[in-house]
Amino acid sequence: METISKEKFRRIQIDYKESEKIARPQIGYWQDVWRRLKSNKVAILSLIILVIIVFMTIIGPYLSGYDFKEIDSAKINQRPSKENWFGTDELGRDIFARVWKAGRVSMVIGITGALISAVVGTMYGGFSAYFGGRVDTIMMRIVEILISVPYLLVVILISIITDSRSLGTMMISLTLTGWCGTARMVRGQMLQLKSQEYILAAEALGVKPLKIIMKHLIPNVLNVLIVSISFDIPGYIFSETFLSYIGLGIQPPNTSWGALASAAQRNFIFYPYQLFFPALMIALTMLTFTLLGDGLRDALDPRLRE
Amino acid sequence: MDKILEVKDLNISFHTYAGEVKAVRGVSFDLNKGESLALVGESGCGKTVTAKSIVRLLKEPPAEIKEGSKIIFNGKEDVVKMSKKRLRSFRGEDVSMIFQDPMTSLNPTMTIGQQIMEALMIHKGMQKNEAKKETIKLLETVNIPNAEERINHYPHQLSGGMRQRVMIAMALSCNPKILIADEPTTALDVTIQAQIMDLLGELKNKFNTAIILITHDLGVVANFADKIQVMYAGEIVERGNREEIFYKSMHPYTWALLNSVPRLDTENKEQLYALRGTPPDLILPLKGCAFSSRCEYAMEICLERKPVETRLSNTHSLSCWLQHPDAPKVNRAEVLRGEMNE
Amino acid sequence: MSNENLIEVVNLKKYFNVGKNKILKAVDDVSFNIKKGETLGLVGESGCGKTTCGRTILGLYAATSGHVYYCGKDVHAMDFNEKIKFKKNAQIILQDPYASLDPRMTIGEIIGEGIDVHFKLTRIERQRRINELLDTVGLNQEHASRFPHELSGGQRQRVGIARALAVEPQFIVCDEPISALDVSIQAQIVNLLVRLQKEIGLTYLFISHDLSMVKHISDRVGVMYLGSMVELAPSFNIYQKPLHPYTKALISAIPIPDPKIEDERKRIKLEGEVPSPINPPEGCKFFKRCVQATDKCKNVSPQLKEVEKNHFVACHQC
Amino acid sequence: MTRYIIKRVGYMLLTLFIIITITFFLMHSIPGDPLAHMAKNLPEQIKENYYKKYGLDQPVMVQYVKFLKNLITEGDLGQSLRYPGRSVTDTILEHSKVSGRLGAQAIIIGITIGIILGVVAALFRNKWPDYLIMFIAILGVTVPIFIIASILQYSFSVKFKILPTTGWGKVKHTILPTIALSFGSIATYARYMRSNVLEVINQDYILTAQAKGVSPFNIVIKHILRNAILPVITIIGPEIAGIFTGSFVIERIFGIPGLGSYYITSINDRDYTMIIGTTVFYAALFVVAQLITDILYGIVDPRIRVSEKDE
Repeated sequence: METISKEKFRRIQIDYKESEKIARPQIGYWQDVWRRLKSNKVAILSLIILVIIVFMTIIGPYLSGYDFKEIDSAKINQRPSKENWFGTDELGRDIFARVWKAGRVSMVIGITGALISAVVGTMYGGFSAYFGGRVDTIMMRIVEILISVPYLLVVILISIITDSRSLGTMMISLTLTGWCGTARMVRGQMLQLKSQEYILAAEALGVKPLKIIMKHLIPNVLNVLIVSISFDIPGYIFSETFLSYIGLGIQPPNTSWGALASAAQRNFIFYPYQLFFPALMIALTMLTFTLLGDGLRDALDPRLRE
Repeated sequence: MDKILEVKDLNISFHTYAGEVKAVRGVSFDLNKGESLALVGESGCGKTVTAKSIVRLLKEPPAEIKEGSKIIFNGKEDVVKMSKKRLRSFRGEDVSMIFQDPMTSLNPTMTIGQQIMEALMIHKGMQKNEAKKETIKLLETVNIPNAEERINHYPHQLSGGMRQRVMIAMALSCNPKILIADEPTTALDVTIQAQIMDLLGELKNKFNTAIILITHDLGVVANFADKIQVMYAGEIVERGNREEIFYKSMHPYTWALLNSVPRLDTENKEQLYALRGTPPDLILPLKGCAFSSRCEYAMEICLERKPVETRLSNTHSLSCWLQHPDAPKVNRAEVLRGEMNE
Repeated sequence: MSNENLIEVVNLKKYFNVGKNKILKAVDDVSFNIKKGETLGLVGESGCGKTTCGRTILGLYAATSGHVYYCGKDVHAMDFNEKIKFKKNAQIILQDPYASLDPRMTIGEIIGEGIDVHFKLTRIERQRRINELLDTVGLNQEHASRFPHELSGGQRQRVGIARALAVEPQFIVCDEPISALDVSIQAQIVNLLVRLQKEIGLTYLFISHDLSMVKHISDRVGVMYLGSMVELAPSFNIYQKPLHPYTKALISAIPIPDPKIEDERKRIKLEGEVPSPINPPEGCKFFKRCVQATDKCKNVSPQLKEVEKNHFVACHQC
Repeated sequence: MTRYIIKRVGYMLLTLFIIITITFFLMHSIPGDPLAHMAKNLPEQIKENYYKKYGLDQPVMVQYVKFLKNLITEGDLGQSLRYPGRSVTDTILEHSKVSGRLGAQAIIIGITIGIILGVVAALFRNKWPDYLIMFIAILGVTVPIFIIASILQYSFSVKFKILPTTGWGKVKHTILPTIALSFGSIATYARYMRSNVLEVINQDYILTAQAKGVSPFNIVIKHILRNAILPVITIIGPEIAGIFTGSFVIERIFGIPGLGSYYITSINDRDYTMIIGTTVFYAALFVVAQLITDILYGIVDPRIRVSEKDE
């Protein structure tokens, strides 16, 4: 053994609190979520594309210089060209302007629909879970019955009854039972949270019920809610597309991606480009929302936290 | 005695977003045939990682067994370099493992009979009928009543203690040379814990199986282990046979482990010898002795240089600067209560 | 320790309905009291009702029948304001250091939650108080801005203690505060609890399945089995001369970290496992596993009786 | 288990009753004359006869009771408003044979291929087969069915002329519609199965199986698949709803005389009796399918099956 100076063997005072220090960098919850989302390249790319699409639905209709309902019998069914970037339809309307105008409607349907579901579903599910017992049983039985009817069948039925021609009535038929899934999920999550020990600790401290809901329950439900919203948006766009295809959707002169696509589908064999652009937009929007939802789900999953 | 297992300079890291966590750092030890060895330490000290690496059950990546690590089985084969095919026959036939939570370690959709028979059919080439008979025999060996009926039961129909017995029966089904038990009683009640430990001891003698027992509770191994190794922050800090660890240990961390369990025969509410602080995060480079940040006897040298291993006997050794001739003497008897009456 | 009773539990019952005609008798007619400044230990295996008992005493669960008196006031009959006041005085420390802290709140927010309910402090005073509490439990100010998942198990449990201390309680139910921790950390927590008791004069109900720890920290120990109290005695007596066969078995099952003692020790082997507390049989609940059982045990449920000063046991054979 | 089934059947009947009632009253609450489109130019007398014939002159409650009575006793859903004399029940039964075949093909293909793809993707996690399968799956979930159908029709019928564009009767007629219809299901099952497998892989009992020395192939077959497939049964119900609605679109595009295309026609014709009948039929089918999958799950999963038996 080499010699070590005796000095080195003096007893020293250890500050135990030093060892309590946390070595890893401080990171907040949302920071951590953002870090993991950022590392998911697919999700980030989706987010960027989505932002571009949303931006285009806002300014797009004014870019080509044509109005979306401007009919020009001189140039019907033209291929994409310098004048008409995406070509024209059977009435000679500029498809570029129409695609973005339609996108605005589709986006509004998707986002409002998802938000309505989120709000109604959270309130319903939250109440059900909070009161528990018989109230919960009855409320959930109602949801079960609503869910046991195929969703689009309900939408069709309501659309026929409300004779949906406007955005408003259409929103009603789409969201009338659309919130049920969210309600179920929120209730499940709430019940799980309610049995958590930290809720018990808060109750033991005398924290008021409202504050427990606001400070403990809602923030902890938020992550599943965000994921469900990101999957609901494309879900509503999809349903609208379907409704338009069977003739119950938005009526002219207003239009949506679904309406554009279903009109173009009839002429698909002759003018495939007319279907191409709206179809591309629908697919791209759905795709990016779904991929972003996948990414968010992974980023928000507490089990995946290292 | 023949060495059944030699672990040499085992280094294992986990790659995480924040960097490389060196979970096991230079662990070496031997295990003889039919011997029982206890790995003792706090959670996160690397004892489970070490055990899993012996059966190569770590997920690689994120885990990485570093270059130069050797796990020699039966004097000839290196587990680290084993082919996938050999590894399969190695697991179950030569080495088997049981885990902490018997509920999650049994397949919920297979009867316990099917699960035990599976091992017998793979390694012993038994036919179904033969395997079934053997399974019943095994369940009787681990003291499960009505074994013939029980083999048709699913895990959720059994109590925790029963499930752990099933796990043990399964692990021993092919007479492995080594059984690794990872905290087998932590999830169980005290009276059940005693039953399971007794059973393990009995079976060890009956089958002449070497056992590696992993635990955080020194009390559990007092009448069980032949050899005990105390781990801290990915290293073995002290090793010795049962008597040496319980009566002659010299490492302050071992003292802390021994003293932190209250004895039934001592005065009430007297201060327990408790470790203060928290173990170091292994993501950081460690300078000096890993335990120095919590050690009551820390010296300047402890913060600067890693202690070298000192041998006290053929079986007893430790890594601590207190063993250096220049270090101030610490009276073990004074530190450890209960030593006075010796 | 004074002679004044802080907590009196009288014939407490807590049943849960778990399906048709299935009643889980978690706490089945339990009576005891806790003196000011005393620690009462409650031991038993999983499913014996000790946790439910602790939570019912705090009024977190509504009692099926029976009474819990805190300073002479019935906890289950308090009005809203009295209840808030009671909650300031009676706190709980929970078992699972992972599930008992809200993952979305910082340590500072967690500790501050109780302060906000019961005290009106300025922002600076509040911060000072949080730092003081962190210091009391051996953590740094730096931890206040951290999230629970960044802390180790022992550190989290100390946060749980700080949270309970924040409202300056007199009485704390320690609900298995150490079972999820490593042995070396358990001692840390127990020492902290003992120190706090000495400094502040706290009263504890200490619940655990670990008889050695319970015996160490408690003045008196109650042993529970399937919802009933089978033995209640000063902790020294429980170890020195346990009377109930279950207590005996429990003590003999505790591993002792001393090979010489362990090798010579004879274990009382307890056959089988704790039966389900759903629709328990008439008579002594320990009947099926007891070596001394007689016909009387099968039919008549034994009552807790004082066989020696302060030593109570519920067994026909003692 | 038997008690459980009886209870579930009871709930199912209650649900059906509620659906029938709501559908009936909703359809009858539509403002305007249900016969407007056909009775516009008819003389008053004939018009009144029509009303009598359909019972429309009576109060809604009476119509409802009569409707229920006919449905329960004879399975009669009334007559078409648009095509007088045509029985709704017969029409549904006739057309549902075609839709049934198409739907069954699509479900079987969807489940089998979806599960296989999902397992493959999970086992090759983060390698190219995973990326490829998940890319296809995500297209299946995100591209509207009529676009997929159009593309299939365009490429296989118009461009390469391998398969007929429209029509019904031969096996070759069913190929494209089945693929189009099952595309969404394949995608859903593949995604669901993949996440199930990944979840099961991380369970402790897989570690036990590895420690036992079970070969990777057998781990997949005996331990992973069984546990991962079980929950798939629960999404078969909702998927059937997707197949229904998908068939509305697919049958129109490929000119298949199924119930789906007939339903859309009735909607466009506002043939109310036909709409009520078909909706009730679809709802009943769906509710029964859900019941069957629920019971099936109870039978397959020992955790549910055995604990029920114990009581």
